[in-house]
Amino acid sequence: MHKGFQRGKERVIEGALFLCALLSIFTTVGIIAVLIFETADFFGEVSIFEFLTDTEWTPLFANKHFGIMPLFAGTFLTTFIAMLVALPVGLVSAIYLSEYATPRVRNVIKPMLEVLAGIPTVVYGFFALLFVTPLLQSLIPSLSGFNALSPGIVMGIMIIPIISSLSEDAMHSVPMSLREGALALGSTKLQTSIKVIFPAALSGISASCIIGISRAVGETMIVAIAAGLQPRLTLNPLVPIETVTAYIVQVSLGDTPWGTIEYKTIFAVGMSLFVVTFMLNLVSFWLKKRFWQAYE
Amino acid sequence: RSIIKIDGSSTVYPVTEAVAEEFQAETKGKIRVTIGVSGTGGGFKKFCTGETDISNASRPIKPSEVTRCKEGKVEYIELPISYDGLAVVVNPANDWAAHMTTGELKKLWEPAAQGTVKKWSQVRDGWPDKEIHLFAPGVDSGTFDYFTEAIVGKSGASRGDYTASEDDNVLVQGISTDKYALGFFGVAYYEYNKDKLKIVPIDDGNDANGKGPVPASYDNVLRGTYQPLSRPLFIYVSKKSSEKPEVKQFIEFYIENAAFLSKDVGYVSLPEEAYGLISKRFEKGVTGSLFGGKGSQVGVKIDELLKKGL
Amino acid sequence: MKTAFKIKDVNGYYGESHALKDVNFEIGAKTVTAIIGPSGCGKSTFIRCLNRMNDLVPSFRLTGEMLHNGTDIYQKGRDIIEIRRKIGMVFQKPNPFPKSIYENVAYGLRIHGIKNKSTLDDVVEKSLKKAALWKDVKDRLKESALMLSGGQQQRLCIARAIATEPEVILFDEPCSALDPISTSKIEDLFSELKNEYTVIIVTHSMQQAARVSDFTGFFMMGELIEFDETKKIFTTPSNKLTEDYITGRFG
Amino acid sequence: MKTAFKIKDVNGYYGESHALKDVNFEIGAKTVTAIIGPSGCGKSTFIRCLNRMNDLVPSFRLTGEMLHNGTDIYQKGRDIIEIRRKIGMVFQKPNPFPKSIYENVAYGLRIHGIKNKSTLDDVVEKSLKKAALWKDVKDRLKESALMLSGGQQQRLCIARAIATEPEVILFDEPCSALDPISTSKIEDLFSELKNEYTVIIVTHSMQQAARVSDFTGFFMMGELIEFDETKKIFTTPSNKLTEDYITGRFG
Amino acid sequence: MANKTNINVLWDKIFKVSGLIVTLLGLVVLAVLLIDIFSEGFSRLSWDFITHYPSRHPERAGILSSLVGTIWVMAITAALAIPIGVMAAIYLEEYAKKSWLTNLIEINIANLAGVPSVIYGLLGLGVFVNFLALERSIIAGGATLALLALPIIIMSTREALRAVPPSIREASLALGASRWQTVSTMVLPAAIPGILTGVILSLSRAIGETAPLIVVGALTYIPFLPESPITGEFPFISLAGLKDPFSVLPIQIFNWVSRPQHGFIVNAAAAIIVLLTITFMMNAVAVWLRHKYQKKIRW
Ligand SMILES: Nc1ncnc2c1ncn2[C@@H]1O[C@H](COP(=O)(O)OP(=O)(O)OP(=O)(O)O)[C@@H](O)[C@H]1O
Ligand SMILES: Nc1ncnc2c1ncn2[C@@H]1O[C@H](COP(=O)(O)OP(=O)(O)OP(=O)(O)O)[C@@H](O)[C@H]1O
Ligand SMILES: [Mg+2]
Ligand SMILES: [Mg+2]
Repeated sequence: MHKGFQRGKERVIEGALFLCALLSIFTTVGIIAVLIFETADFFGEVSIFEFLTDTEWTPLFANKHFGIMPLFAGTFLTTFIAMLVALPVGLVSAIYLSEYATPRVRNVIKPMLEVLAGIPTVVYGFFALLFVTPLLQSLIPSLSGFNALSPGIVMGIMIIPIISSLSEDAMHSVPMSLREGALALGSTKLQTSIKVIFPAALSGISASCIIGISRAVGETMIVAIAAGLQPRLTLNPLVPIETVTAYIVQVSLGDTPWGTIEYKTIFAVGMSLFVVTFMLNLVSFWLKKRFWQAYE
Repeated sequence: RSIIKIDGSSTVYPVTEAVAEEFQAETKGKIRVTIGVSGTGGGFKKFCTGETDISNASRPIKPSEVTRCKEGKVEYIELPISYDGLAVVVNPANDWAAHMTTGELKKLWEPAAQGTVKKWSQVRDGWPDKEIHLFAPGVDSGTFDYFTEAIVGKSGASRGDYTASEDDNVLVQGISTDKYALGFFGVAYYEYNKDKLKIVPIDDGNDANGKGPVPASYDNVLRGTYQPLSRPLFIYVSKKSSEKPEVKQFIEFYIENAAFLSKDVGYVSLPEEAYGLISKRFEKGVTGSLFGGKGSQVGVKIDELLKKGL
Repeated sequence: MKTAFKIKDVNGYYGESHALKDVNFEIGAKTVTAIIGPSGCGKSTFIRCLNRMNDLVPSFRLTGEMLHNGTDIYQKGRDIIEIRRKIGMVFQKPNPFPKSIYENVAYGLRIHGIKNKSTLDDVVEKSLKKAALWKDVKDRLKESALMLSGGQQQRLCIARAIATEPEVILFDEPCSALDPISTSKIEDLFSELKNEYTVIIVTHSMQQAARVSDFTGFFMMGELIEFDETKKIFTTPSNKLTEDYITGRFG
Repeated sequence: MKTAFKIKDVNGYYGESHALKDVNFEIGAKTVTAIIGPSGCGKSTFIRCLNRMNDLVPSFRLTGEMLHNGTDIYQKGRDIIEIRRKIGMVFQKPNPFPKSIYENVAYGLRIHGIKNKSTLDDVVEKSLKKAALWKDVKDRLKESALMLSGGQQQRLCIARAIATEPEVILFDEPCSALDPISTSKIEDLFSELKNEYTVIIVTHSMQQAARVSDFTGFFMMGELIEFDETKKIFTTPSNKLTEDYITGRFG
Repeated sequence: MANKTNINVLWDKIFKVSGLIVTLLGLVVLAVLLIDIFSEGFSRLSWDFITHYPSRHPERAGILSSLVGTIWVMAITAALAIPIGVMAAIYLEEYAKKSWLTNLIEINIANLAGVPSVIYGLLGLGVFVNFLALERSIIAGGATLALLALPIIIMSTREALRAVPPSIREASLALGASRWQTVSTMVLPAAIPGILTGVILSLSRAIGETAPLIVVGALTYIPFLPESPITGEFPFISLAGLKDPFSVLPIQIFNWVSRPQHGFIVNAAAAIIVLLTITFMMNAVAVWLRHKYQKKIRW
C-alpha cells in the first residue's frame, strides 16, 4: 500500500512538473493568440510583401510606409553593440571571478555586479542619454545626440551581470578534478580556464549568452529614451534609430486610437519579432546539438 | 466606498492628478479616485468599454473611437479643461532665429522637407549655413499630431528625420546642448527651463491673433493670441457615470478648480467665461464632441465652440 | 645517484587535522619509488604536495621544506607552472577532460605551444601506445573521453601525463582500475620511464611495489614509518609496523 | 540452488558500438559471482544493466531478457525503483554525495522512510564497521564525505550500499583503491553477505575472484567467453582464451 | 619551450590584472550611476516621502502606494515564478526524454526570454485581466511579471541542474531512491547556488519593469493601499488585497521623470534609491543563501 502511494505520488509530481514545463508553451500560445487576430487584420490591409520589402517605416505619418526592415535594423544594431560590450566583459569577469578571485573577492563583487541587472531600465536610458552620449560625443564629434551606439553600450552594461554571473556559476561547478588535471600538466590558470574549464562549462555559458542576447533584443526603455525613435534602415551606429521594442511601447502608451491600422502595426511588429527570434533560436539550438552535445 | 476610475493621456495627467489630490483632501478620502496613464488612445479604449468613468485626452475624440464608444454603448460628455501651448524653442546661443513665421515652420516640417531642408540657411536667407537639428515629441503623441495639423495642415504630415522622444525633458536636454537645434513641446517645459532655452515667437500672419510674432506665454495662450499653436486638453465623462453622485461631485469640483490647478501644474487655464459654459454643458449633459468626432481642429476659440455647442 | 627530491621536516594539515607528520627522506633521480600504506594514511596528500597540487585545497597547509633539484618547491616566488610542468601527475580518480581522446593527450603539448599537426599525431600515438590504450581507441580518437570505461580513462590519464615528457612523474594508484594485462604493460612503462625520468608511484599492491620499484616508503597515519631500498623493505624491514603490514594475510 | 538472475540473449549497444554480445547465463541466489576480463570488455556495462543503471545513458540500448526472480527487469511497466531498491550497487568510481559522512550512509534508509534517530545511528555504525571505515571516521561523521581519501570514499560507498540491505549487491571493482588490509576486510564482508544476499563483483584481480567467488564469468570484447564454478575456471577452464587470460604473467 | 612557458605565464599575469580591471569596469559604471542618483535624490529621502501619496507638489509627493504595490507585486511574482520555473526546469532536465516536444519547449523558452516586455503586458491583459477575469489587479500584474521572469529562471536552473555530476544521480538512484527523491534531496540542493543566481537576475529585471504593467492596468495615481494581508479576525491573513488596483515604483518614477518641474526629477531619483534598496534587500537573501550553499559543495 505504501508503495502504491509512493508511486502515485511520483506520478502526481511528474505530472505537476510537466505542467509547469508546458506552461511555457501555453505562454507562447497565449502570446500568439493575443497577436494573431490583429496581425491578420493588419495584413488584410497591408501586403506582406510591402511589409517585408519596403525600406521605410512611417505608419504614423500622413504618408504611410509599412516596411519592417528599419525597425529590425535598429534592433539588430543595438543588440549587436550590446553584445560587443557584454560578451567580452561578461566572460572575462566570469573567468576572473571563478578562477582567479579569492572566494572573498568573488562573494563581494558578484552580488555587486548583479545590482547592475536590477537598476530600472528608465535609469539606464537617462544614463545613456545624459552621460554616455555626451562622453562619446567628445570622442566622436559626428555622433548625434540620439544614436544606437550609446544605448547599445549601456544595454551591454546592463547585460554584463547576466553573462558574468550565470557563466561564473557554470564554471564554478566544473569539478575540481579537471582543474587539477590541467594544472598538473603545467597549464597556467589562464590556459586551464580557457582550454578546459570554459569548454566544460560551455552549456551554461552559452545559455547565459542566449539569455543576454534575448534581453538585448527585448529591451525597451533604454532604446526608447536614448536611441531617438527614428526608424531608419542603417547599420551606422552614430545616427538615431528605432528598435522594434521601442516602437511597440511608443505606440502602446501613446495617443494613437485603438483599433486603427496604425495601432495594429504593433501586433504585426511584435509577431514578426517573435517569429524572427524563434527562427534564430531554432538555428542556435540546432548548432548546439550539432557541435557541442558530444562532449557534455 | 466607491472608486472613480480615470485613465488616458499623460499630458492631461498632471491636471487631473492635482484635481484628484485636492478632491481627496476635501472629501477626506471618502471617495477614491484612481488615475492611469495609458495614453489618449489606451484611455479611450477602456473608456469606450465602460471600464473607466473619465478619460483624459490631449486631443478630441477621433472617428474610430467614436465608433468604439457607440459599440460599447458609452455616451460621453466632452469637457475642455485647459490649454496647452506648444512652444517653439532654440538654444540660448542661437542669435539669429529671433522669430519665425508659420510659413517658415511649414517649410521646415512638411514631408517634402525631409532630406532637402537641412540647413538653417534654407529656412530664411541670412541664417547660418549650418545643419539644423530638429527635436519634437514622438509621432505617436497628441502634441505632434496637433503641431502637424496646425502648421502643415494635415495631421501626421511631417518629415520623419527629426529626433523624437516621448519625454519632453529629453527634448529640453537635447536642445539646451545643441546650438543648431530647434524643437517644440508643451510650454510648461519651457517655463521650467527658461535658463536653458530660448523661445521663438511665432507670426501666423493674422493680425487678429496679435500683430507680428507672438511668443508662447501663459498670457498669450490665454488671450488666444498665440495661434495656431495653442490646443485645448480634455476630459471625457461617461454619461452613465456622470449620473453617479460621486462622479458628479468630482466633475463639478474639477470644473471649479481647473483654472487654478492647471496653472499650478504648468498649463494655461481657459478663459474665465469658458468654465461657466463647461459647467453648463456638464449640467445639461450634452453628449458628443465639439469637434464633430474628427479629432483636432486648429485655430478654434474654445469659448465660441462651447457657446455653439450648448 | 643524484637526488631528485629532498623532503625535510614536512608537516601537512587539513585545517586542524594533521595529515603528514614530520616526513623526512630523499628520492633519487631516475629511480622508481613506491609509496605504500593503508588507505587514508596520507599517501595522496604527500604525493600531491610534490607538485603543489594541494595548493588548490584551501584548508591545506604545509610546513617544512621540499627540495626538488636543490631548490624548495614551496619557496616564495617559485614559478608553480614550471614546477608542475616538470613534475607531471596521474591522479587517483581518473579525470579525463570533456574533450576528445586525441585532444586529451594533445592538451599538454598544445599549451606548451606545439601546434604542428604531425608532431602532435606522433606524440598522441606514442603516448597512447605506451599507456597500452592505443589498440582500444585508435579508431575513435575523435570520440569523447568520457565514454571510455573506467580502466580506459585511467590509461588515458597516464598517456596524457607522459605526453609532455616531464622530469618527474607522480602516479597515484595508476593501476587500480586495470586488469592484469594492462597492469603489466603499465609496469613495463615504469621500467622504461626510469631510464630518463624520476617515477614515484603510490600503490596499494605490495606485489606491484616489489616488482617495479627501486625504493619504497611506508606511510602510516601520516608518518613515514620506513624508507629504504625495496629489496630491503620486502625482505628485512627494520620496523615492526612495516613487517606487519607487508606480511599481512594478503601479499 | 535458486536462480537469482537469468540472462538471455542480451545484447547491449552504445549508439553504434556493440558493447555486449549475446550474453547468456544464470546467476545463483546467495552466491558470490565474480566478473573478470580485460579493461573495456564490457564488465561495467553488464553489471550496470542488472539494475537498469544504463537507462541513464541516453545512447545505450539493450535487447534480450534479464530475468530477476523470474521476471524480466526490462519488462514494460516494471517499477524501476523497486528493482534498484532490491539490487544495490557500488560504482567503479567512488561517488559520495556532497553531504556529511553520516548522511551518506543514512541516505538510503531515509528515502525508505526510516526516521528514527537511533535506528539510523545503529545502521550507520554497523554499515561503516562492515565496510571497514568506522575506525577512520567515527570522530568525524559530520564532516563532508568529499574530504575523504580515495580509498575511504570507496569504502563509504560500500557502507552506503549495504546499509539498505538489498537482495542483491553489485560491486564494480570495490577494492581497486584499497590497501590489502581493507581489501581483506571487504572480502570478509562478501563471504558474510552471501549468507543472505546475492553478490556480484566485477574485479580485475584474479586472486580476489579466486578467493571470494563461487562462480566466475569471463568477458572479452563484450562476449561472455566462459561462465562456471570458480574452482573450475581457475583450474580447468574449458576455453583457451580464459586459460590464457588467467595464466597471464600476473596471477 | 621554456620561452613559450614564460610567455604563457606572462599572459596569465596580464589576465590576472586586466581581468580584475574589466570586472571592476562594471562596478565603476555602477558607482557612477549610484553617485549620480544619490546626489540627486538622497536629500529627498525621508519618512514623509515614503509615507505620502502622490501629489502635484513635488515636495509633498510620496511613494506610499507605489512602494506597497511594488512589494505586493514582487511577492506574487516571486511566489509564482520561482516554484514554477524551478519545477519546469526540473522536468526538462531530470524527467523529460528527448522528444520533439521537449526540444520545442526548450527552444520556446529561449525564445520567450527575448519577447519584449510590452508583449507580456498584452498577454497579461488578454489572459489574466480579461480571460481569467482577475481585473486590473495586483494578482494580474504579479502573474504577468512572473511569466516575464520565468524563462530566465528556467534556463539558469536547468544549467545549474546540469552541472551536478551524473554520478550523484546514479548513486542515489542505485539506492532505490525515486527520481523525485533523488532530485529533491541530492540534485536540487547541489544546484541551489545556480538557481538563486537566476532568481536574482530575473526578479531584478521584473522589479524594474514599467511598460507591461501599464498595459495590464497599473495606475499612476492611487491614493489608497490594497487591503492589508493581515487582518484582525481569524485567520488573520487575507488575500483580498490581491484583487485591488495598484501602482508600482517604476511607473511612478517614469511619470516623474517626464514632468517639467525639477522637483519631480529629484523625487524620481529618490524613488529609484528606494527601488534599488528593495532590489538589494530582495537579492541579499538570495545572495546569502547562495553563498551558504556554494561553500558547502566543491566537487
Ligand atoms: N557511455 C558510453 N558511451 C559509449 N561507449 C561507452 C560508454 N561507456 C563505455 N563505453 C565503451 O564500451 C566498452 C565497454 O565499457 P565498460 O565500461 O563496460 O568496460 P569495463 O569492462 O568495465 O572496463 P574497465 O575494467 O576498464 O572498467 C568500452 O570499449 C567503452 O569504451
Ligand atoms: N581535502 C581534504 N580535507 C580534509 N581532510 C582530507 C582531505 N583530503 C584528505 N583528507 C584526509 O587526510 C587523510 C589522508 O588522506 P589521503 O588522501 O592522503 O590518503 P591516502 O593515503 O591517499 O588514502 P587512499 O589510499 O585511501 O587514497 C585522510 O584521513 C583523509 O580523510
Ligand atoms: Mg589516495
Ligand atoms: Mg568498468
